[in-house]
Amino acid sequence: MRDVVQVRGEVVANRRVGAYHHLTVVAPGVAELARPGQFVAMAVGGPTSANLLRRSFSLHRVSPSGAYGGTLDVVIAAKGEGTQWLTGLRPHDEVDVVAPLGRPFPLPTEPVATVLVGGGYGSAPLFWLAEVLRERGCRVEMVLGAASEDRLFGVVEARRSADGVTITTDDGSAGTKGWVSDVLPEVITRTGAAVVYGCGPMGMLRSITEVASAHGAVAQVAVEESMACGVGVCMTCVMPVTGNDGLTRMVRSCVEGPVFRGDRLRWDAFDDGVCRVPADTVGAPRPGGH
Amino acid sequence: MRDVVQVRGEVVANRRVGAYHHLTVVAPGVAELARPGQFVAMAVGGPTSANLLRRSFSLHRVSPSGAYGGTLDVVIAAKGEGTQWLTGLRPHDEVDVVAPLGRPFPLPTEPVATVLVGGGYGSAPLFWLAEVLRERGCRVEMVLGAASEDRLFGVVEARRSADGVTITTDDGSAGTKGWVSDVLPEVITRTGAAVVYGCGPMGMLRSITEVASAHGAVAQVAVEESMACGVGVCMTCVMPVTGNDGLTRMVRSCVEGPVFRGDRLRWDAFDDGVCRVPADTVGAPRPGGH
Amino acid sequence: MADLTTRLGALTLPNPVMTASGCAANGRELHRFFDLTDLGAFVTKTVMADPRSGRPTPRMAETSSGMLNSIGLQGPGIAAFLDKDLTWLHSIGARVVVSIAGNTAAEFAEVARALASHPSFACVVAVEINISCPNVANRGLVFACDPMSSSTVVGLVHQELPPGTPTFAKLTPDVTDIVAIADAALQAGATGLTMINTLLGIVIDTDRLRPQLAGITGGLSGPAIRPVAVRAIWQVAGAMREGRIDTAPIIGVGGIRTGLDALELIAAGASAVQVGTATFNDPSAPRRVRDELDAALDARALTLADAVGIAHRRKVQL
Amino acid sequence: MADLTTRLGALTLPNPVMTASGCAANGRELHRFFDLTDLGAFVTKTVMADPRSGRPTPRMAETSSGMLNSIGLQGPGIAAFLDKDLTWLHSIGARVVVSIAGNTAAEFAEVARALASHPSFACVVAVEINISCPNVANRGLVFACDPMSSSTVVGLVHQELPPGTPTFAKLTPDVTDIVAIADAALQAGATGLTMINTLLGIVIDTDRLRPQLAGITGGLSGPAIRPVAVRAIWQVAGAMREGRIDTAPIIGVGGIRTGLDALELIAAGASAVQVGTATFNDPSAPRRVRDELDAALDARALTLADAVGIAHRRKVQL
Ligand SMILES: Cc1cc2nc3c(=O)[nH]c(=O)nc-3n(C[C@H](O)[C@H](O)[C@H](O)COP(=O)(O)OP(=O)(O)OC[C@H]3O[C@@H](n4cnc5c(N)ncnc54)[C@H](O)[C@@H]3O)c2cc1C
Ligand SMILES: Cc1cc2nc3c(=O)[nH]c(=O)nc-3n(C[C@H](O)[C@H](O)[C@H](O)COP(=O)(O)OP(=O)(O)OC[C@H]3O[C@@H](n4cnc5c(N)ncnc54)[C@H](O)[C@@H]3O)c2cc1C
Ligand SMILES: Cc1cc2nc3c(=O)[nH]c(=O)nc-3n(C[C@H](O)[C@H](O)[C@H](O)COP(=O)(O)O)c2cc1C
Ligand SMILES: Cc1cc2nc3c(=O)[nH]c(=O)nc-3n(C[C@H](O)[C@H](O)[C@H](O)COP(=O)(O)O)c2cc1C
Ligand code: FES
Ligand code: FES
Repeated sequence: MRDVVQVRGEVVANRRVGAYHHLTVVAPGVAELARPGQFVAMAVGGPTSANLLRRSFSLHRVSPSGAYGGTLDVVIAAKGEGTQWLTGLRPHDEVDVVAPLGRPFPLPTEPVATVLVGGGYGSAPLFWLAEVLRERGCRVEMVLGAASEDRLFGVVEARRSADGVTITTDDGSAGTKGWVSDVLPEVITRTGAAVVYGCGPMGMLRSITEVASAHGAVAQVAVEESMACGVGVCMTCVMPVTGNDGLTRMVRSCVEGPVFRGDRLRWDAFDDGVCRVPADTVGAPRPGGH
Repeated sequence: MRDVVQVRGEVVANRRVGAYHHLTVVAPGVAELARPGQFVAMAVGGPTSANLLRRSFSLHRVSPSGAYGGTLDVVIAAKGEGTQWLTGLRPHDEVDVVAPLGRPFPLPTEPVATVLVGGGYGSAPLFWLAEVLRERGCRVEMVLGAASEDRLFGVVEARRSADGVTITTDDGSAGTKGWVSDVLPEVITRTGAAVVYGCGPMGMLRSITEVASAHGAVAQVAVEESMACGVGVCMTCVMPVTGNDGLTRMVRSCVEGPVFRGDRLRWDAFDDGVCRVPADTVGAPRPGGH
Repeated sequence: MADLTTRLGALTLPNPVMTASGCAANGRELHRFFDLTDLGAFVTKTVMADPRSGRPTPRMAETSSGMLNSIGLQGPGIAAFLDKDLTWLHSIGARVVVSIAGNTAAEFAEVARALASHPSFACVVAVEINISCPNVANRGLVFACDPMSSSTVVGLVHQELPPGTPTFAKLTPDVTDIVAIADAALQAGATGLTMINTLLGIVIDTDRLRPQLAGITGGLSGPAIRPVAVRAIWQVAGAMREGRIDTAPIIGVGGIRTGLDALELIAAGASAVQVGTATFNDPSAPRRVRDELDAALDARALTLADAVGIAHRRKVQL
Repeated sequence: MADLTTRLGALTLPNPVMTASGCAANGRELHRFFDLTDLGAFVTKTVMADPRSGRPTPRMAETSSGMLNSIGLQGPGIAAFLDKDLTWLHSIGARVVVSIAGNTAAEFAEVARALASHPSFACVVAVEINISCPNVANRGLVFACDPMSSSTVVGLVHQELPPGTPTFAKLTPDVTDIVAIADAALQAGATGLTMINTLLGIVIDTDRLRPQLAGITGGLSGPAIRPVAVRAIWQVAGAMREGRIDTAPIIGVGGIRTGLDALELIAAGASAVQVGTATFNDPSAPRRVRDELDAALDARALTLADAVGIAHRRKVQL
């Protein structure tokens, strides 16, 4: 059975939401296969484009059939050429999508308490995750953080999807002034959460992992590394991850991720925008070597 | 005084006309400077485009100020990536234009009879030329030819702009079956034309020139050669033209043309899609090479 | 349906379209998008003797109509490759071209030896010798930048393979005279040539004002480089036609995105083609290119064999 | 307004942005779009001793994010150039870099001699020696593909110019080792280097199935090749920093379309930059690039001098 589709999607809606754009695309076949934490890779620039590489976005929501056939939703921050092109799309414009990609958030087998932490547009996949968790009887608390109020995504939706919501902003323009890691210990303690799900910048994922570990919870984090293909064939998106056998390997975050157990990621390798190959990685360069 | 402008134009209308698209673009400042026979160079593909080179089109018409400010009109045959992009534009889309470029059709100082011959979209600049000529008291006959009826442009407009119109198509789907050169001798003879203006494929321009010369008329033809810049800086658009001094030089058709006196073009150099450098050209390669 | 059959020396393939090494992993991922047996052959990611972690990240930078990569030949090593990847490719019935490399000429031979002795060698239709990689013994100079090193590697690999195994030496375009390297590889016994590997490039991150790739330099690929690939193929095929070097089949690679792009490389002299970076844009690209090439040949009433090198015969005499 | 002043050896220019030879004709055409004196310098189309018709057409092919050209150094010859073009450039007050070439080393010298003795030589701030052109005496091999030919030409030109005239040898990237060529040019007395000229390429017309350019091969330029230009500059600037070759100013060229593109080449080691093919897309590109570079430096609180080679200092130590 096919677990991924490639379709020429049609834009249904493109709405501005704070600092982001919320894009809805008709993409038949995706919803049936997708689970929260997976992502979509979209081609950008149209037929004359100089930008060859697809752009990846967390699936915010999917719906198997609506007025227009199956749709998917993504939340996009306009940054470089590709995201500017995508956020400039109008209804009826076409966009080629490949989805769903990557491994979804693993779901607990027991109805445990959970905390879902999103940084900026990183909250996009969490509302759908929250619904799925609550269907399984899990308690869901959400913590949404961002630099400023306009960079928070989904505060209203959070109140609907979660049993409790905590907001932080770096500048204090909404919620508690500070970082998600400042409030997270209290939320975990209060709810007795067994799993903390995180999506957002790498630095945030690292501190979520640290806080979760310190409080006896498991962190499941969705990472973001530059991806050339999104489907596992190029090896650009790798990061050092420790496997069940205790060995570290450079694994592809597009197919073995984007969701990893936080304590399996070799956070020590990430620094200043670079991720080094830890010396104990399988096949790491030897002195004098490659 | 500036004789050319570069402006970010806005599409006002894009209508299908037979096999072509008739595009109207708001481009302030162009109309005031432009004369029939000149052309516009348009950038294609938008900000992420892999197509760097501008596409050139004869100015079909300009209007100094309308409901939208000054506009220009062009008639485009969708062919490759650039023209497909242009003909896919919608109202309010932007397109960067540089215009007017090149030398216009020279106008007779006396009110002589003229014949205007257009092949395919080559008729686009001729209606405006016809108006200007009639303002000067010149008699204007038009001959429009194309492969088939849908590839004729402006038959209705021709009847308005000219004192007489003859149509030819290769397949006989409209007018006389045959080529413009088949009917041209009769038209020149009947009207006593002193000047024949031509715009269309190179083969047609060559036969117009031959027929005109044979009937004692001067041919003024607007050529089409691949242009990388359109403004005279790249030297890609050259062709061998004999100057007043009788010497042949490789001259730029974008600045010294696109209109040339037909008998000045070295037709002997054109063959099978290539234009050779005649051996007597100034600076031609000597045996042993340059 | 045009006749797409192609001959590469003694090897006949049902069609000329392949994946490019390193742009299709070892098959499983693309098999989700199309059946790999639809291709003329599947080319594996270059494999070396031992497992390799590859380089730090960032490993990629997008460029105008292309990209830079600095993967650093990450891979599982030949033993794991044979048992897991090649065995799987064999099981689905793919025709496989195995790309091999080494830090030294001896390592190339070691990899070839292991390959030839594995049961799944049965599915291997050819070996691609990726000499566009650094030679540790020669100050890291790329093997394919030097005719001597190129011929040493090709010679040693040949000794390890069953006689008659088709081999293709993969050349880098970053040389003053690619015909000289092609000549050296063919003299040393290569069945044919694969051209081209990536061009060496650098992108500067203009925010951090330092190289965007952790490894500083990377390989430039994609449509941006297609004219360089066509030129390299043209020059080498031209030298063959003029009898300056031995005649041998060429596999063209570099910037193919559409069937017409493939036709460019074929008309310049390639008997088969590989689709690399375009696969990142469209995971179905290799199969789509095959279908588009088929249609393009049909429209021109040509077979694949007619089209190989046709541009040399049709070139304008000035 | 960032301080855009740049120093190229003894030469100081108010800003680092120039046109690229052959992409701006000899000035009159672009002067319709912006004032040429706004640029750091205006670089003329390469001029040779005699008038040249250049090659047959088609002379161009568009490529993905670039183009091929085969103009064949069309030009009026040095005498007409001096009397008409250089004199006009002088009259408008432009700072001019004159690009010269020859079919033989002696022709280079002849052109330099004529140039130096003309009254308008006063407006010439530097001479660019375009050694990326074919050497008739050496089987048409491009001068800059061979260290010996490169140094001969540079040496001969220097003898003809007043002492202290800044000269820049323009290098081709189509070589195995560009540092070796740079070294030869500098040893022979060049003040600095211009990098890079176009890459050799071919496009096949897939309708006619023959090379699209009448001259078969052409030079590949535009954003497509920027990573190759940045790499060439990085390698040569790196060799200078490591003391492997003499330190000298570099003028960067290749694929610049925006101010950030210019900043890439500057950060890699270029003290000035030239805008070529982008001018065909936007006739105001050279001046726009200057303004965008200005803004980009301002945003980073850097002067131009700070930015030159900054990526070497900031590169990550792995
Ligand atoms: C699994 C995953 C999920 C993501 N989800 C979202 C989301 O929901 N909303 C959102 O706004 N963004 C998301 N991103 C980030 C988004 O992919 C990048 O912002 C985007 O690719 C940048 O493209 P650009 O053309 O604007 O930037 P440019 O800088 O021009 O991109 C240049 C190249 O780098 C790649 N690149 C640059 N930044 C990133 C990045 N952060 N991650 C991956 N590739 C990158 C691009 O894909 C492109 O190939 C996600 C990334 C990943 C890997
Ligand atoms: C002075 C002049 C006036 C023209 N007027 C018209 C007009 O009124 N209507 C119209 O439909 N077409 C006109 N053309 C032709 C038009 O410019 C080309 O059809 C168009 O450039 C093709 O672009 P493309 O992207 O569709 O084709 P592609 O084949 O993809 O173009 C590739 C490259 O070749 C160049 N090129 C290809 N064909 C031509 C050509 N015939 N002339 C110049 N450059 C070419 C393109 O500009 C581009 O750089 C005119 C050309 C010139 C020189
Ligand atoms: C991400 C990536 C990884 C590559 N890895 C290899 C490799 O392992 N071995 C090899 O011979 N070529 C490798 N290449 C080069 C390609 O096989 C191909 O020669 C080159 O990319 C040009 O083709 P393209 O423009 O179609 O990509 C790689 C290219 C890319 C983009
Ligand atoms: C049409 C054209 C003509 C050129 N003519 C010359 C020339 O006469 N002399 C020269 O040194 N370089 C010439 N070049 C090369 C450019 O100066 C420049 O080195 C190259 O195009 C790379 O820069 P770009 O990518 O900005 O165009 C020419 C380039 C083009 C596109
Ligand atoms: S993005 Fe290509 S392997 Fe992950
Ligand atoms: S098109 Fe560039 S000089 Fe004419």
